[in-house]
Amino acid sequence: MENIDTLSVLLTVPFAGALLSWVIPRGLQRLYAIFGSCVVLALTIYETASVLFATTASQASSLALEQKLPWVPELGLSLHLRLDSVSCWFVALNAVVALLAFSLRGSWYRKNPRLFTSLGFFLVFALNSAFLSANLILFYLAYEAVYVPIILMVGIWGYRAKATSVYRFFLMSFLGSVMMLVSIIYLISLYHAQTGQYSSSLFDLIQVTSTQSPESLRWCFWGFFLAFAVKVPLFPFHGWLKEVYVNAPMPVTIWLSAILSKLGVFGFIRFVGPLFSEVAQRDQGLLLALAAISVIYAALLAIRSNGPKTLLAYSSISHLGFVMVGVFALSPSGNAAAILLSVGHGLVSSMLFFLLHLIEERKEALSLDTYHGFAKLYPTLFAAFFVGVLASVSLPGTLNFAGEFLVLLHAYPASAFCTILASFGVILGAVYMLKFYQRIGFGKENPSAVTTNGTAMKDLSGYDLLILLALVLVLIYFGFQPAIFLKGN
Amino acid sequence: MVSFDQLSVMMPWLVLSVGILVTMMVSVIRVNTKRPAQIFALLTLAATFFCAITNIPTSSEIIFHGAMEISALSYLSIALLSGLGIFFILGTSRYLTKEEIHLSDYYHLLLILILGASVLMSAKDLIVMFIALEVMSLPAYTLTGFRRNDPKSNEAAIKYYILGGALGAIFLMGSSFIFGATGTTQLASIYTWSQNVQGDLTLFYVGHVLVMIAFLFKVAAVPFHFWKPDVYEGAPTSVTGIMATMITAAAFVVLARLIHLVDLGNTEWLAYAENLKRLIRLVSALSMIVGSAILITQTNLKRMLAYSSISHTGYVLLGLLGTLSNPDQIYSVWIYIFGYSLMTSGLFVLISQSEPRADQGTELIDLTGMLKRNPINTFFWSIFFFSMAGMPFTIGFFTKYFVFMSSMSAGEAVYVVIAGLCAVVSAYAYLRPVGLMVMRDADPSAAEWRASPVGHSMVFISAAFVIVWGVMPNAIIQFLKGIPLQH
Amino acid sequence: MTLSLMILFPLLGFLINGISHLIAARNGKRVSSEVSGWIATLAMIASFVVAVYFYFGLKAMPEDSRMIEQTLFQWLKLGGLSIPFMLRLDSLSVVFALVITGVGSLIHLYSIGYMNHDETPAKFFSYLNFFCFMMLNLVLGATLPHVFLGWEGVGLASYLLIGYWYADPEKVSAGQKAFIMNRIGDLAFLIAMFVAFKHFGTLDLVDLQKANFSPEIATVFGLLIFFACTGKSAQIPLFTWLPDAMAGPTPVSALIHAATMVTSGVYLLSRLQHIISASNTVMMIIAIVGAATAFISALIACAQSDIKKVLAYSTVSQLGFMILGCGVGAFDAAVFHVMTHAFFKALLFLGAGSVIHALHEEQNIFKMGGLRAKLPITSLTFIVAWAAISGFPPFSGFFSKDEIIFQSLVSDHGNGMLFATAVAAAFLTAFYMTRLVVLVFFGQSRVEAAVEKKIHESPKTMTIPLMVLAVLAFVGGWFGAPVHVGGLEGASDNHSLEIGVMVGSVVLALLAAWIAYRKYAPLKTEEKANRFLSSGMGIDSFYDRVIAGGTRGLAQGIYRFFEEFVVQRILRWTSAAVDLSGNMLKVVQIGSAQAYLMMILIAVCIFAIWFLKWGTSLG
Amino acid sequence: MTMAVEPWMMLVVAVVVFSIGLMGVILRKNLLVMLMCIELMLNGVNLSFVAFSRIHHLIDGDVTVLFVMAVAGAESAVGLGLVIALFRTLRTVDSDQIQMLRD
Repeated sequence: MENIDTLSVLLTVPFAGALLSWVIPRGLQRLYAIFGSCVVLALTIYETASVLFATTASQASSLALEQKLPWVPELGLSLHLRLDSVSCWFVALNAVVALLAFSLRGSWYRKNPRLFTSLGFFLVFALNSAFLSANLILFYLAYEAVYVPIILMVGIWGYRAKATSVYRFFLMSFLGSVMMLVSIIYLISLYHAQTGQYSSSLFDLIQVTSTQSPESLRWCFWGFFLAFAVKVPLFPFHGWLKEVYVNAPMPVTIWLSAILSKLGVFGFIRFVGPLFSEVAQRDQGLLLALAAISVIYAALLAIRSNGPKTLLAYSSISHLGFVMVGVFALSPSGNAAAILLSVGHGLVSSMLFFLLHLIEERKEALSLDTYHGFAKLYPTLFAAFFVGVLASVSLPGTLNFAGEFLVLLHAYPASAFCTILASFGVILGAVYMLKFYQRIGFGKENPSAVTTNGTAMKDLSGYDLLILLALVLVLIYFGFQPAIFLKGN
Repeated sequence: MVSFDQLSVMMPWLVLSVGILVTMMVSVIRVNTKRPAQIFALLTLAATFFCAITNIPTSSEIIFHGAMEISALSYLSIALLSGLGIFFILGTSRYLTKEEIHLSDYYHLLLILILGASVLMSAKDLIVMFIALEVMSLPAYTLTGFRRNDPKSNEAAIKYYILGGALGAIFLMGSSFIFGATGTTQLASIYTWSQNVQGDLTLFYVGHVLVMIAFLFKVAAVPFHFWKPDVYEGAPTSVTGIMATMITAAAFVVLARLIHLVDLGNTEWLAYAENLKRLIRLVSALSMIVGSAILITQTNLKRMLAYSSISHTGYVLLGLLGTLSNPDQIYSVWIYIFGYSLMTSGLFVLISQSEPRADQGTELIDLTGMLKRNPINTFFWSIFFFSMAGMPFTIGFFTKYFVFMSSMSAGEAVYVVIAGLCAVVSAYAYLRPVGLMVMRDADPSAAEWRASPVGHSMVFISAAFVIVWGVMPNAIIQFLKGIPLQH
Repeated sequence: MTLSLMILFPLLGFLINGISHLIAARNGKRVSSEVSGWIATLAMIASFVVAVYFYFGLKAMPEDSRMIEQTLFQWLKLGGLSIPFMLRLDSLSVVFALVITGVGSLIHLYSIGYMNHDETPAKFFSYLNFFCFMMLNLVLGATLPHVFLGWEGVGLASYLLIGYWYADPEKVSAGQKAFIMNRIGDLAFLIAMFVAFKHFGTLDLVDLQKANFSPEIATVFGLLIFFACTGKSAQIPLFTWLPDAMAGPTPVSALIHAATMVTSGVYLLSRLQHIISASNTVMMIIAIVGAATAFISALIACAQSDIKKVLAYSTVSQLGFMILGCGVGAFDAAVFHVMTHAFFKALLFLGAGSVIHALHEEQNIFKMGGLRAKLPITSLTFIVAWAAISGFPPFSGFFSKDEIIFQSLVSDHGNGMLFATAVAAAFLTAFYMTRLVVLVFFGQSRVEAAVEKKIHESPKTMTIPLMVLAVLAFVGGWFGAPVHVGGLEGASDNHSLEIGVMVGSVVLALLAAWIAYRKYAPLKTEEKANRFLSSGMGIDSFYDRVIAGGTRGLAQGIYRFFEEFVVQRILRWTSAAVDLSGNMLKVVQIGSAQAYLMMILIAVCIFAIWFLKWGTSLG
Repeated sequence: MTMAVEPWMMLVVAVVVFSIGLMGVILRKNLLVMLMCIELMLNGVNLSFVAFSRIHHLIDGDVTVLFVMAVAGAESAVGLGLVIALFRTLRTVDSDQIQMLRD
């Protein structure tokens, strides 16, 4: 197949980027990072396009590019990459988010910039390999490898309570993923018992689980569940989230909210669904309830939270709750809608954090202690900001509405009660997002701001404007043309 | 009647022994200059290493009327030991000079220790085991006390000696019971005896348990672990490293042998096998839990690593537990021992490069702000700690993976879960130092870390191995998979 | 010529004005009210022309097949659901389309003059265009999601326009209130769509008419839809946002909060009448809510002192009439009243705007009076509107309102109770409107001397729309409901009764007017308003305390008693427990070799006992 | 008349001697005495080896004893060395005094 090397490009290029950053001069790191992520983005778009608009019949039927290289046969570990209508969206999101995260200016480009860029590209590499892997051990390896850059980035460039927050984050996630590893090993040993050799390929293990009785797989399912529920995070497992979001440097916050959470969603869709279909079916009520609760719970916390970063953190949980409602509908269309919504959420949350960083930059430049009437000072910035807010409250015509509407519509037959409960998040979301926007943008503009307006930072720079404009167009265009995300369903 | 071809298969051991003699003489002739001893020791080890690594036998051979068995395992083990010996001598030479223990005796004692350990790994007779054990232990006691002016060092030596001596005696008592029950001390003949037994076996059971206890003590499995933290802390760092790697490895190989002393597949022994499993489960779970729980309370690096090695002992026992059901899983244990020695050796050489403040050079605090002061070292430290925690793309992941697999295929899911939980707890302990290194800024009083170029390169080499074999472990796995557990 | 042009022009206007505003603001400049205003107005007029064109197009078609469709593209398509982005014009939506574009154009024109002192007129006009775009989507959308798009879009537009002067926190919070309360209704709409998709299997408005369903489902669906309407059309219980919405510029109040947006509830009900009228429960509830709203808000209107507040409550009351019309099945009459109301209420608001403009933002009717001479055009047109809303023949309001009142008596959903309430509401309407007119234009002036001198009639751009609307408000009712939109006609053959009702209501209106004139013409000073009534019967503060406060309390409670007390604490305790266990296990490490040996011995003994007792017995 | 010494009696003695030694190591406070007790344990072992080789009529046990004696000698030599070194720094051979390394 000609796509053998083209797929692994998605891994090799970011990795090369991580190494290359050490020979780039410190001053050029930001440019280098932006350029590199643009390259990754271009490659991703090419790959995604070649999947979605496949020409050859074989691909068109499955909508997938596959590539399999042996790695460690004793583990049944093979470099089994698969880019299909599920994974391509997460890979694409990963590339976009990387571009956004790298574009921010800040302490990370002043203190150890090389290390930052390198870690960033390593993160992109790890995430890509997680999203592409159709092999559980490979997935686990990538899943774990993601922690390392996150821990180091928060540790080095984070703020006040970084230590405790990052330990908490790591321990909860690691607990989850170790339980997942145990479950994976269990499945592999089952496969070994049946066939006499080792394999951790998803499709082989699906064969195994289909023959097992749901009871015997139950604890195994919860092992996976724990890992992904912590990652998303789902309602009772969100304890780590707020502290990390608040104390992490903004690029890491973007990565966490926009893409690491999707790691959990992806895990549910790609692995848990196929492996444990019956098991999940049994506990569907509970799962949907958890998802619905996390929508409402997080939204309420967001309403009472003060401090923009905290608010956005909780809103992130709330929206991911919607995504999980779609996932736990346990139907193909539910999954498709969930993917659509998670792309939307990824774009919107990264956009909002991005904007928040720009606003905080200006706030520092004005040396203000509170936000006031910034909308008047920075019209274009706040125009973009407002579009972000609208998308986040999933106003019809935005990508998020398409996602949220389809999610709820297809979850409704599964459980009317949970769906309606979750729908209340629509109101609460409007409450806190408007409060958020108005507190920053509206009201009398700060006198000191007005006086120092001349010296203070100007409205959006050309580059930021370009990026935000692109995001806005994407959000609205695909809000009316979401079909491409649902392709293959 | 010993024939010469038997001697020829003993070649690495002979080389080593000759080397020991030469080094001794050198140290007798040139007492006040240290270099020659070091050089001769290095030469000896290098010779042994190549002699072993170049002609690894495919078949195994019983020599000296069943006293020893020379197999790929024994060649590999002596190669590993001499390799580690070279590694430690080069890596810690600066430390030895600094601590004024750069004496000729240090080197030939080290060589003797290596000889004992290597013989122990291929001993097939309980008595030979005892002798090899003592040949290994006596230099270890002495080396522990090598910082003669440091009371801690002496105390550690005495404790190690007393406990070691007592447990040695217990081992011997056990083997005498076994001798009483079976009429032989040779493992092979005990195995054949076990295939058709009759009568009361209590005497044997007691003997077997005593024998195993002695080696559970050597590998410091809970509740026989008490000596380890104290000795690790008191001993010179280089010696601690040697103990952590060589002695532990040797002890584990023997433990594996002793656990499989009898034919557990045989119907006569099924009940006993059950109890044996129960014992190993208990000890392994205890080691993992106690080790990792105390691990996170430690503030001294060496002591911390002592507890970490206790928890690692738990994981290896998990692998052994798996082998009780299907012995071909033994390679998980080999892999673990191998990988563990690799990362531990690197860590101890790194520790030995600390330039201490007043008297405490190995406190956790000394790592503070390492990223600023010494980014390269930070990188190495992180690699080793992440490997200890079992992060992917380091050897540490695969070691854990295989022991989990081994016991999972024996149906011990619960204990694998326990192991997982302990792995999480200890991961926190390994993460903390990394956090200290990157998160805080250096306080001026923190210790300096510098090493000779050789020391640095040693660290680099082991780190490279940790990563390389962490990414592509195929060669190692293939090789170690071929090594069965002979009877 | 295609339907899409109708929504295209406002969209273009929105984009042009919006972008030009952003570019200007970025460079600290300002687009003049004339330029942006005329762009927006022309866009609306063009769209109006299109609407008229298609109106005659429909007229040309046979009575039963009056429908024009245009599919622009596929919107949502997943798992059995297929939502095209389709515009559909039929005899119902064309009425609304005409009103929106027609009245809309006039109000745009009016705004040019009204906003000429504003800082950012381009922004204002882009919002206005955006509103019209969304409103047209609402009435032209062929599927429920498409209607929902418009439904929420107009809500957004009204949020933006109410809070247009966002430097003032009052106005901002008024906008927020409007948006949130609309959202509450929208939630019901959303759930209604889920129900529809599950039980009817389609979301297309035409297919829904064909769908077959059980009465229970019809009840559930109807109630949800109606609840959505109470949000948008400001009915009990969700009406309190509309009076606050007067914080926005007056043209906005005229366009959004009088003529168009608030009537979309009526549109939705008459659009889905097939399902709704299938359930008597729903019809009854709708009728009762409508009547109650009409009466209560009319009552409150009598006690308001702010000219716009009076008109706001009067709007709520008139919407009550329309909803009542739907509730008794007189969808024709309801839509008819929508149209006439659009004319005279827009006229009233614009007139009020003109007055306020003249008095430099004075809105208290007790600080006015005797303006008849100074503002001839404004006062004349205002009086026309007064006649229309009070229901004096031959003004437009008379026909539509009487139709509803009559139906509330005779239709088989109607009854005496509803009729009585409606009549009472009509009486009150005449009363408070007369009160308003008298206080503003008659009697002697109570205006401050400073302002007195500067009073002047408004510019042409403002007065022309007034005059046009006056004409419409006068003749608007002569031709009956413009098109037959279905719905059952009660015993309308009973002409004697109909005449009786007409005469009776006219007499009552005259009576009310006379009372009001006698009471307020001689008034010199501010009257003591009934606090209870003037504060909107305290419903507002009640909501604020119970619902908003409740949510806040719930959030706080959850934070205190779950997030902090359980989630965070569990994490802290776990780490503490592990730490503690470590320290406890450490105590055996007492440092004495002999003790260690002893412990090993004890451990061995324990093992031995354990195995002898519980171990598998050997041999 | 003399009573024949049965092998099992020797075995009992062996175990007793061994236990005395063990207890001595655990209980006595003087390091030198503890060294002696370790020797005692080894002697107990020797005795049991001899007894068993007598039972089985094998020579192996007796041979083993020689090895053990040799090793024991070496061991005690090392032990004494360590004690002396310790005494040099701490000026004591009391086992209660050497508990610096703990926790």
